Amino acid sequence: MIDKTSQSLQQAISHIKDGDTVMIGGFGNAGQPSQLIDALIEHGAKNLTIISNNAGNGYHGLAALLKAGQVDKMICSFPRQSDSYVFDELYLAGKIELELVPQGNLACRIQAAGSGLGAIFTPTGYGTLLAEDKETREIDGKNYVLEYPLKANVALIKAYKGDRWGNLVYRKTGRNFGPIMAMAADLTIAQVNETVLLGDLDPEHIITPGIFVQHVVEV
Amino acid sequence: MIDKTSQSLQQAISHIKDGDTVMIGGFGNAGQPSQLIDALIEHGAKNLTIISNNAGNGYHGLAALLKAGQVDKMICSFPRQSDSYVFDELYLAGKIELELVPQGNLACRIQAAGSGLGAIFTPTGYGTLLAEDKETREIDGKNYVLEYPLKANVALIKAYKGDRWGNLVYRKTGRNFGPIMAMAADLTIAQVNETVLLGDLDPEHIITPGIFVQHVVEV
Amino acid sequence: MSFTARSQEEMAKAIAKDIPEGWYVNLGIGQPTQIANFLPTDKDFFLHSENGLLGMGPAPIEIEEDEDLINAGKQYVTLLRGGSYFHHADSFAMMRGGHIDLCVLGAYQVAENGDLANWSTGKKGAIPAVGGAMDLAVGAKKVYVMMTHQTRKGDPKIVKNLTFPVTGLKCIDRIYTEYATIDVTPDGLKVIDMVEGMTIDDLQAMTEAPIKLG
Amino acid sequence: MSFTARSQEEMAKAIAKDIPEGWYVNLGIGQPTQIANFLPTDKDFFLHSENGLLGMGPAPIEIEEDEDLINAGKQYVTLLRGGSYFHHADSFAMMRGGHIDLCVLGAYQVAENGDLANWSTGKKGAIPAVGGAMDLAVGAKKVYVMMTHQTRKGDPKIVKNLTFPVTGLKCIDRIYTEYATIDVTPDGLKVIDMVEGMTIDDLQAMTEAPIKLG
Repeated sequence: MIDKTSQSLQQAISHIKDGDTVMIGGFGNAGQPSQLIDALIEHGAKNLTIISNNAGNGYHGLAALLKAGQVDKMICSFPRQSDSYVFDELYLAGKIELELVPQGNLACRIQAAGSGLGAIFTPTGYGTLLAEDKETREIDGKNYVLEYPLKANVALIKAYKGDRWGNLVYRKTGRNFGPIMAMAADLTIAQVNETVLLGDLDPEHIITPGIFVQHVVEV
Repeated sequence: MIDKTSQSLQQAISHIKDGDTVMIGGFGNAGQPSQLIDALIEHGAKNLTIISNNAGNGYHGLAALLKAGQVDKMICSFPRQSDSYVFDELYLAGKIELELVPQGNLACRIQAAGSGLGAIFTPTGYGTLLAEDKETREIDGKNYVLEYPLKANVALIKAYKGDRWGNLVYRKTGRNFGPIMAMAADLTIAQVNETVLLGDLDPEHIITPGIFVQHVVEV
Repeated sequence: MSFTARSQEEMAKAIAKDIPEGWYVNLGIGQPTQIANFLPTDKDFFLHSENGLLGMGPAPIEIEEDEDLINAGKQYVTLLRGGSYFHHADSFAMMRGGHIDLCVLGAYQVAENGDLANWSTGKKGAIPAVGGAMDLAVGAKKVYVMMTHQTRKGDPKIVKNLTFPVTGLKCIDRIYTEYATIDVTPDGLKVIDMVEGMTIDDLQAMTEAPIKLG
Repeated sequence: MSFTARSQEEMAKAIAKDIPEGWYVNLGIGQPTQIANFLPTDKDFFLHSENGLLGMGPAPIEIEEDEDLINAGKQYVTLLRGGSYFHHADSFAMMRGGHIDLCVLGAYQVAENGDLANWSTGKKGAIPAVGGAMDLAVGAKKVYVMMTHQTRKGDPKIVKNLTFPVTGLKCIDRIYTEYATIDVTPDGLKVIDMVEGMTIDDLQAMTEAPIKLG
């Protein structure tokens, strides 16, 4: 019997190695896998590259991970926020590398990785600083920038319910990056509010099929 | 009040013009919008390009549309079947053009159109006759073919339930191409088994948000 | 004759009045968010928020605030009957695939050809952030700007050429400021509305790029 | 000593035995479909069908056949508890994105370097059809072929170079025929199993490409 549910956050997170690229779901607090991030801090893996929409708020969650010195590079769309104190300080001190990616390109590059595409011509960013030195092409009278897939060793996401096959459903705008990050990582760990029995999730309503998920941890 | 539901198949279909590119959902009989196809035959629009996975079975549905002489070109992945009599005859007589597209590329090109991408590097078809004369590129040690989006003037799809805002849910494997074709056409017409009141479809379960749908017809 | 600037509320009202029923609309973070307050409630407008919802409703009462139901500005919102949730790739497909009828954005500068600058002031040492700005600029069928006519220091924001970093090229269709509504056309900037008492010369004096009555 | 070819059923059994519990598996149309019948029912195997389902179960009894629940071969199937439905782009993302552990396909020819031909005989005037063949060939982590060792006319199907049109290049990991199981390796074709009584020379006589014991 395959059972992807796990009682232990630490055990699930133990697969992360120094130098890994880790995707972290969430947009603001919605869909942020806070307990998994805390477990990653406890785990202590270093020299990480983090792919996430933001770069942490206040001193908890992703900000705490940065503060702990575990992150070499952020790939994100919106690092600077009113309370991104930790990132701001590290960035201004030159202690963290930043790859700034327009939000739609971020989503699309993650989806491209999960879908096995080699690269995509995207309309966003053409003619801007964020497309500097990138290949461009005019197709049907419109200009596009060539962007490459964003993959990860591990994705940490938050879902609402999950079952032992790894099927997931989300809650409201907490869905955000979860479904596409799950596709783009070698190993996806989902923290869920509730683990349910196999068959309790309607097959028509499952948002992330279990094939994209390796561990489900109820928190 | 916006009400995309319509009582009349003919009225919904009347937007199709001679020379249009029309996507038709379905894989086998599952998700095939038979009544919309019949209405298109009655409507009589000519010189159509049809994008659909197959090229018709027996003498009904898409096969009947071909038989009626309304189609100049088929873009599909699997035209030849045990009962694709009509297509076979037209093709062998040189009366219909065929663009054969691997099924995953078909899906991916339709999704790319709906998502506003200019082109995609796909792994499928590299080194085969179906990639002849196409641009290729090695990316990270793997070979890819450059493929362009597939758009349509109109998409005809079948869903299970729909509401007046155009939100749709599907039934089992009848979902197949519906959600992505709805995204890739200027005008999407969905035949549904049942129109329901606004709010009856759970916002977590809606598969095609109404933004991608212009007409919903209960059949 | 003298003239008075319209208030932010009046600008929001003016924009709301120009939105036809049934449009799919994305209202950018900041000032444009207010436009929602002036859309007639007896008609159907479809508000999209790029973090993954369509059919966005007004802010909830405090007791009904839900951490999992926020808009792109990370404010608590509600969902109307008929609304839906989806993931980020689908959400940006709506935007970039040309399915959104209108996006209204704030701006630092708009050039006479419709170029937009709204994501970075280009200051050295500033921490950059772009979010969905570049996607919103290029994706929607129409893109309007809602902004003050000039900077606080009195510099023009409607310019011949951008001096701030580009967000998107030739992407703006119309500009609403506290003094005027201006269409970006192939023939240049055309003023289609001005506050009472204002002349085209008054407006031109505050505008670097050439304008004419539309 | 004489040898007897294994039956299709025995081939299917042999392949089923080689699939570890928990693998995500796509069984191609035709012969490979039978493999499902020999997967132990007390273990979890995840069958994917590219028309949009995961967790595919056996054929239903006739009265429960459902037009909307078919597999890629357009046969009626069922869905196991824990299964799910999804659209075609997501389904091929599973395949092309490398999420499927194993795909088992039929074939016209396999070359010693793992090139596969299974979509077209290349006959002039034939009506082509490709379906998901090319996606299945390049997408899965491992791709096995299940086929007869020779054509009906007795021509070898395991060849030095394909003479039929290519489906995918260097994509095959293993070949199961009625006589043997052969791994495609960087060092050439290695026979890992043969029917009783068969020698490597017997097998080589039916095989164009050089083979050796693995």
